[in-house]
Amino acid sequence: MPSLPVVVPLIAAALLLAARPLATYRRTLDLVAVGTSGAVALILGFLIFRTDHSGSYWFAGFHPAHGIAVGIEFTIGPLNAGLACLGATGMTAVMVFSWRYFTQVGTYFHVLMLTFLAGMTGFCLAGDVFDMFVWFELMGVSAYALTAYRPEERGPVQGALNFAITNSVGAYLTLTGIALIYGRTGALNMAQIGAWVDRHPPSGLVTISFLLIITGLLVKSAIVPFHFWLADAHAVAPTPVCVLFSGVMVELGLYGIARMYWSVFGPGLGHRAAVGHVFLALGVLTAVVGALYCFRERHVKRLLAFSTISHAGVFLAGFALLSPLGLAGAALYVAGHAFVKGALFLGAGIVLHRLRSVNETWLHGRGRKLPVTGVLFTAAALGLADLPPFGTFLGKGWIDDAAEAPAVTLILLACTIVSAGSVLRVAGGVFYGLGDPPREDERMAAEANEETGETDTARQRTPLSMLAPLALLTVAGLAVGITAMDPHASDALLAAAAQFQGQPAVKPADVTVSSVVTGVASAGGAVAVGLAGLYWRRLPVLRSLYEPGARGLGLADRFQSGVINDYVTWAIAGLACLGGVLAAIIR
Amino acid sequence: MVAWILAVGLHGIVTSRDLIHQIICLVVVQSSTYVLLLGVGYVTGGVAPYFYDISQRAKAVDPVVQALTLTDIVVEAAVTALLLSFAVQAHKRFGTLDPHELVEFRG
Amino acid sequence: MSQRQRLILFSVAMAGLAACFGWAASGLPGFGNYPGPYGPVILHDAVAQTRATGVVSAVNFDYRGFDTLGEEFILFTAAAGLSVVLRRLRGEREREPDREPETDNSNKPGTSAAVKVPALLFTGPTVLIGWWLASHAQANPSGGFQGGVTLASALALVYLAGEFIAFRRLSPVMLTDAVEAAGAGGFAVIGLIALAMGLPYLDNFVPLGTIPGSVSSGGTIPLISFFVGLEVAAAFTLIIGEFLEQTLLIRRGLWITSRSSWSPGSSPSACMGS
Amino acid sequence: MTLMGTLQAVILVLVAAGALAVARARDRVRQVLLLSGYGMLLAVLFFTFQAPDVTLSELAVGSVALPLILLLAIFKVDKARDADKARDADQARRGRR
Repeated sequence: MPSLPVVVPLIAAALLLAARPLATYRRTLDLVAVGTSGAVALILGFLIFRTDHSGSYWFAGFHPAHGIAVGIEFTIGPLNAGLACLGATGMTAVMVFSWRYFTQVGTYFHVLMLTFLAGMTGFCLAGDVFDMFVWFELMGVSAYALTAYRPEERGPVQGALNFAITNSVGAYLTLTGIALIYGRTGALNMAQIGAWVDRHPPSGLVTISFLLIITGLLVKSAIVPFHFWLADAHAVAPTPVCVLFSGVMVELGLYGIARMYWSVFGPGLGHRAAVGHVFLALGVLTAVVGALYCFRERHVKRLLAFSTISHAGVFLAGFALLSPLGLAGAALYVAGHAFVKGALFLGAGIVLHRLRSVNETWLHGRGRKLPVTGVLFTAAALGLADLPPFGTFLGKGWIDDAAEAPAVTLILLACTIVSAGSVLRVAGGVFYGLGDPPREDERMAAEANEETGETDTARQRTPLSMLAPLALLTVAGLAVGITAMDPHASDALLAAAAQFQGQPAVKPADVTVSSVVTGVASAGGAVAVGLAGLYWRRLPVLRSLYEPGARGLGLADRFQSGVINDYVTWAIAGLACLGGVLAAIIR
Repeated sequence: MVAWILAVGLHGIVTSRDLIHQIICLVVVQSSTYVLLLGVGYVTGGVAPYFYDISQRAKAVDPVVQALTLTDIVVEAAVTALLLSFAVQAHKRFGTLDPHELVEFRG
Repeated sequence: MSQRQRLILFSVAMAGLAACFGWAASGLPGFGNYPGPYGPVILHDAVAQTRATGVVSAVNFDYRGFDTLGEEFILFTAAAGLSVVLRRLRGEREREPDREPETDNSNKPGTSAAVKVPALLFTGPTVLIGWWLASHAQANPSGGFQGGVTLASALALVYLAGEFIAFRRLSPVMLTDAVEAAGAGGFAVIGLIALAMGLPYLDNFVPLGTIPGSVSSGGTIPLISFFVGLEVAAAFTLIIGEFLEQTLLIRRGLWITSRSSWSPGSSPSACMGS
Repeated sequence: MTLMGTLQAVILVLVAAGALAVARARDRVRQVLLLSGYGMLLAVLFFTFQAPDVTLSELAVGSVALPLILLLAIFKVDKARDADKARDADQARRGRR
């Protein structure tokens, strides 16, 4: 049973490829893909509730011999099964969305999506470091190919190259770390390595293995300075795919880091608060950088991608607090974020489908003919700004409670305000024509023309199969928050987080007044920032401080240069710094 | 030794002005993992783990790392082939293989 | 960043990383002192548990068969992705109006007999070796993967000996896709059969045989190895075929547009000399 | 040091030199040929590591299949460039007329 979430999509992918001659029966393919991902989501949903005791599953029936794991283990807990389920649910919505999104599509899109799904679930459930690496690579290879799905344009090719090379370097460093730790412990099973590490004093080997293993995950989860590839890839991947990239894949990287820390390396690093502080600092830095880039971006998909980077920082900060409350908050935030961010990308996809552009400036006011999409997009943007009762507000509230540091709370609040404010600026400008109409210069018109879109002709009507997933995801974002406010649900989540960390459950989490206030303040601030972004020309103070696309551009561009060489250099530099800091702490 | 191969490969990726060259350097980077894996599983004086014509009690090297390396080699072949197809496309779209000139996106 | 800045930053960082490596390596046992316990346990149990004398194959296809499943699908996905990226290109090229329609193959420079004859002679043995490798996983240092790659190179030899047309006739895209899907899917289905029998996924449900290392021993190991061989051979044929086709299309295009600039020395067959 | 140990040390040094040679070669075709040789060196190293399985794979992939694919890609790219040049020259000639 636990093997099915991985195997079923794989077999479906093989079947679809074998059935390529039948590719004319487009609906059959769609049905198979939707059915498969839906079934996977159901199985995973079942697993979440079934295995709250011991979730070990040994492949090929090789149970540990002489106390040593000889086979491959799947460890199914509520958190990782839940994350995988989130991925499968997102996949289902996306497959329904793409039903009418692509005018012309072979079986390859479905095949790649299904292998991507199998990679995600396998990565989530694996209890063996090398197995985790294998599914991580499958997820990666599918993702590279999906990014380059429209190779007749320049952007996708460049985005896929940057994505693939940066991530491959990270993945090989991960493998190096696995080899190092295997060379000493002679084990690949996570629990077993963890037990070994627990018995021995912290050492350089353990520290550096940990660092190298999480390198690939840091790259995948776009933590500064490993993040550069993300915006390039997310801006160009087909919009339905972006939903999964932003909503799930980035979070999977973070999950991997948390898993490595809690199941394997935590004791070896001494469970020291200082280690947590390093990651907290990284998370806060990522949140700030993502928010700033988000604010100055005009390409809607890229803007959403930078907002994902900012949120990834917040999630990392939640994990880095090393407490069940912080982790539970991050998990809840991840779920809430995945739904609203997915909805935002689908909204952008509808805009691209109907208006054939994702340039915010060009689109100004042109989205008025998409009222339903506009309302849903705006609602999701407010969800991104932590407006109660979206799931995001409570997750963020728990992280704030766990942080117990006003400075962290304030910085993260500011980041959310700025990034969500930018999204609201898009919503207001595109769908309601708020703000001053932009000056249409030649360059912009040329850029708008370059956006050939993923679909052939602009349609007169948005198909229901595209609106329904958008609506469903937005509602799901609300439902997550409302469910989590129920004391039973929040206690269960907190217990799951404590179980994941191997810690005793602590005081139950509540909906505190401060979290509601923070959420409302955050949404209010975001609206203010959005309006300021729209009306900045009328505000002389702002005008002198902020000219979008003019000031600070050179410096920002120099970092986000689009050159692979730079990205890899930054990643190595970040790795060396992180290694130095960890060495200083452990010694 | 492993660090040397890794460093040489990474240096190639960082300084290269040619995508295909970068991809080959990525292959070099990955080859460092094979050497490391097989190196950590080696047992001095051990034989290859095949017991067709030798006693099963003979001292043998670790079979697990060999299986892992095999998997690793397949991953390498797959990723390299995919990357090359991107490079071919990039050449078609941009007319160059210099990563500095593939700049659809900046900032 | 300028090249110089990048180099400086990289050098400093790499020095730091190398120091980290050194720190980590100091914790490893010395070279040749693998501490176990994973390997020794497998070495101890493998022959008794799987009746396979090739322990690496036993690990690959049985103990850690699930890894191999993932690995096969990585190859599968890469081949599918490659088709997406390169076939688009091909379709486009075929639609390009300024190109003359595909004409007679006599335009194409043939391969010289000096290459043709040995290549043809080698094809048969290569197929044999590939087949042998793929079917003896349980006993010898071999297995589906090596066998598959060897089979794919046999097809490349066919290309060398004859022409691309023969290569394509032997490996039409639809068939390659189907074989690839059958290989990868077959592997996954074998695991599923075990599941249907109430065993854990990928459990070795076929009778193991009595003589360790013989062709009929090892239970599912030779079976899985066979499917892996199928998948790998098809995937590599597909990958090589796609790139060959790219090269040939360009070659033909070039041949038509400017006959004078053609240089026979750089034909793809030259690459086989390596 | 045993005979095996000496052999391994020698080949390790060769592999290190090979990696450097591959990464530093600037001409694409030469680099691929070097990569093929590097693959063979690695295969020999793996053989001394008592890993015949991996040796076979590395020979098949590292020194035959990958270089083959790489060369095909390089020819494709170079030919495309030549074709463009030829077309440009052609157009220039026509333009003059």
